[in-house]
Amino acid sequence: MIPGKSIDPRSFAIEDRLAGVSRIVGVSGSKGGVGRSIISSTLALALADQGKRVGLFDLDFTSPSDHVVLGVERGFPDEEFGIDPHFVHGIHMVSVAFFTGDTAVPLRGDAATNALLELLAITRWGDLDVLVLDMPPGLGDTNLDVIQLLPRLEFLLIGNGSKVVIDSVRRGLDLLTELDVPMIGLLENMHRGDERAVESLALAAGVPFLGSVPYDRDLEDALGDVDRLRASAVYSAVGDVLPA
Amino acid sequence: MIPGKSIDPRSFAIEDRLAGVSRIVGVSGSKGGVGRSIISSTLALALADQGKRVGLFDLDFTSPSDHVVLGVERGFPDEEFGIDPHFVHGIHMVSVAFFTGDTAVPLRGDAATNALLELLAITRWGDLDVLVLDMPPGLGDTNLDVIQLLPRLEFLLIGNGSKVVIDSVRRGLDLLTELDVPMIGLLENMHRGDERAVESLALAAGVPFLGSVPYDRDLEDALGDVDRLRASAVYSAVGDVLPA
Amino acid sequence: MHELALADSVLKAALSAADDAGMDRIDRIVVKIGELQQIERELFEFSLTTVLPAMDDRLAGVQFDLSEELVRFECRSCGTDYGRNDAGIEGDGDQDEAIHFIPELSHAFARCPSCGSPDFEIRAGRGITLERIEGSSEDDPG
Amino acid sequence: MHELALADSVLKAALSAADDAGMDRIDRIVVKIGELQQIERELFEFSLTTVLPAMDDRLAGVQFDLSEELVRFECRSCGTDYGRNDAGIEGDGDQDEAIHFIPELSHAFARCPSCGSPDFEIRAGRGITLERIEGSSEDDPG
Ligand SMILES: Nc1ncnc2c1ncn2[C@@H]1O[C@H](COP(=O)(O)OP(=O)(O)O)[C@@H](O)[C@H]1O
Ligand SMILES: Nc1ncnc2c1ncn2[C@@H]1O[C@H](COP(=O)(O)OP(=O)(O)O)[C@@H](O)[C@H]1O
Ligand SMILES: [Mg+2]
Ligand SMILES: [Mg+2]
Ligand SMILES: [Mg+2]
Ligand SMILES: [Mg+2]
Ligand code: NI
Ligand code: NI
Ligand SMILES: [Zn+2]
Ligand SMILES: [Zn+2]
Repeated sequence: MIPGKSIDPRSFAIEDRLAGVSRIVGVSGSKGGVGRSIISSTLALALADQGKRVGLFDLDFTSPSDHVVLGVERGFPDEEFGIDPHFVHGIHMVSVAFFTGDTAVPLRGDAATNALLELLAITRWGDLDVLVLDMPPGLGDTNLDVIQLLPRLEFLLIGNGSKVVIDSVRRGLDLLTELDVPMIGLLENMHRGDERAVESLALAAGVPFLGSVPYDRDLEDALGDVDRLRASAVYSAVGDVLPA
Repeated sequence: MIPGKSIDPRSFAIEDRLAGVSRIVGVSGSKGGVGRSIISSTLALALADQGKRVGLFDLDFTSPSDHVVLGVERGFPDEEFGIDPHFVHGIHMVSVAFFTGDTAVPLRGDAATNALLELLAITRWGDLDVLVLDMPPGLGDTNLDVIQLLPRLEFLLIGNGSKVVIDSVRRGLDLLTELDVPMIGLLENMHRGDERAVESLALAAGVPFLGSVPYDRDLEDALGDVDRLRASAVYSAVGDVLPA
Repeated sequence: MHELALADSVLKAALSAADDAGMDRIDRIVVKIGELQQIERELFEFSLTTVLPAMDDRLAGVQFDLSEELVRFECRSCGTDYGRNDAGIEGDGDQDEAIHFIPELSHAFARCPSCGSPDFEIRAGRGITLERIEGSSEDDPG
Repeated sequence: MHELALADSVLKAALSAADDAGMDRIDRIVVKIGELQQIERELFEFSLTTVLPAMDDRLAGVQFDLSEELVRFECRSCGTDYGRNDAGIEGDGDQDEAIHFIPELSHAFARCPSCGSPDFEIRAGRGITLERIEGSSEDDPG
């Protein structure tokens, strides 16, 4: 070590903590509200129902949603040699909402980086087929952090056909392509009518188009209730989105 | 000044640069995709059409949208004793998209803070009745920065009836209330049917409920075209949202 | 008992630093423990000294030097410098516990005693840092 | 010519520092100019020395001491330390111009020469800083 310079030990533990995880999928897309949390949560649920060992890590620290989508009670995780994710509906899950309940968590980017490092260093994910990361919107600290800290991460980008979304997702996609970050592909959400803008964007950017999740006007009533989520059009659509 | 400690001069210019601005409105709400950019842009347009002197400042640096909503061509602002906002459709407008075109701008929070400070220090807003700030989602650097740097700022929060949105907006609202940040109120966007969750949230939090902007299925076709925006249901709804 | 995970990361970092320095044996590991996280020092020390050294031969005779560092919050809004006891964190309950796991969750609960802001920097005393290692290599003279 | 706005902020900061120090007259203002922003130094200097001092009597006899500081980018991904010329920014065009207005827009255009990352810290040479002022008050001895 450099004399006089102290070392943050946390990053040295990350590789080991994730050693049993076969695949890390970052559900991202730079525009807010495109459905990252809905897709992350239902994808995790669908994979668990298929018998896969699945983790779900909500990284949108200042606006976590997965616990709402899956109707998960808050409460501290068990602490034993580290922290154990909650095991709910067949999913191994971590969210800051488990620690803070209803309280708002204002976090500047450097604090979000620290929170991420801390959770990566202490969480015992165990053996998983897939760990799903629900990413925050934008191209800020947490998205840059996972690129830097998790070289095995593959991005699954979410978009929809709205002009403002296409404009934003194109920027993000260009950047990830330039950086050669592993990319599963681009998934359209809230598909309606014969909209093709997301498919065209994938084609133009040279990334796989993963299909379309329909706009589901009954989804809202299913939020918080996994049985109804399982009956939703979104659930049916995401089950085979992840290529092997 | 503290001997040996250098000073960042930018914040000393902010008050003067905004001296001619009567009112600063931050369009926020911690959940992504609730329509901050749509509301910010159409509100600015409606106010300009009413003869008000209006500024629009897109602070969602990593995912700017207002230029897409208003169909504004990119291009550098004029530089004279500072920079002059573009004057388009009657709106004085600044967006990083004017500087970067289609290129993605990955920015960590501290860099976003610096970009905000720089723009506040060099932009000559002139005399305005209202300056509308289109805020990024979350409770991160830029939302914390405007609270700190602009004591005159009033927040206008946007929400909708979805459970995940209500959960997120409630957290943000609680925090702003606790911090005693001036608050115009909570506006419902994408209102459908007889949904009342946003109104109830405002009531419970003790902040004014500013009414509902309807879900407008034709809005998408109007994006980028101000004449069609002016004919939209959103435009009609936002014109009188700002109490005098 | 998540202290074990923290101790484990300290030893991993120390072993990596030893690699960089070409050390074959680590004699001393100097660690600073930040007040904010309120780790259970006994558990942490027990993990460092008794449970974990078996993971690597180079740790066979290692000694630990642990010292504590007080929290220093600095308000970004009004500049006030304050400590953990002035931050209004509820002790012995959920707030303490949340901060124990993730010190940044102090932003949810701690407030500047002068102006009430949650917008502060944690200038010191956040968590665990590895300050220094001492050791030697086989071909060291003496 | 947005250099005038930058110069104006320097003088406002200097006057505020003079207030804090109880100075009635500022004799010397020391400013560091970061390379990244590529300000037009003549315009900036002209604004400081000729256009703006009229704004306040305390600036009547002020002298300026301007020095330049080179950019130092540090890659967060691979640790490489590099300068402006190695960052791949296109000169004399839109990229330069964007960075001139907002130095952070370098994150859109600059890349680490070793690993290609846009995730860097601007460690030095970003923009304008006020390093020091010297002055005196009426009731100063001598
Ligand atoms: N396929 C869909 N059909 C209908 N509503 C959807 C669909 N996907 C997402 N939504 C709704 O859109 C909103 C934003 O979704 P969310 O997952 O929170 O987005 P993000 O995490 O990207 O910000 C939520 O109200 C959610 O219920
Ligand atoms: N009232 C509305 N009716 C229909 N669509 C809307 C409405 N408000 C917003 N939208 C759409 O919702 C999406 C998100 O809006 P946007 O303003 O970009 O949200 P934010 O800025 O909060 O992230 C966009 O596709 C936009 O066109
Ligand atoms: Mg989300
Ligand atoms: Mg927006
Ligand atoms: Mg900080
Ligand atoms: Mg930085
Ligand atoms: Ni513990
Ligand atoms: Ni200029
Ligand atoms: Zn304070
Ligand atoms: Zn690099």
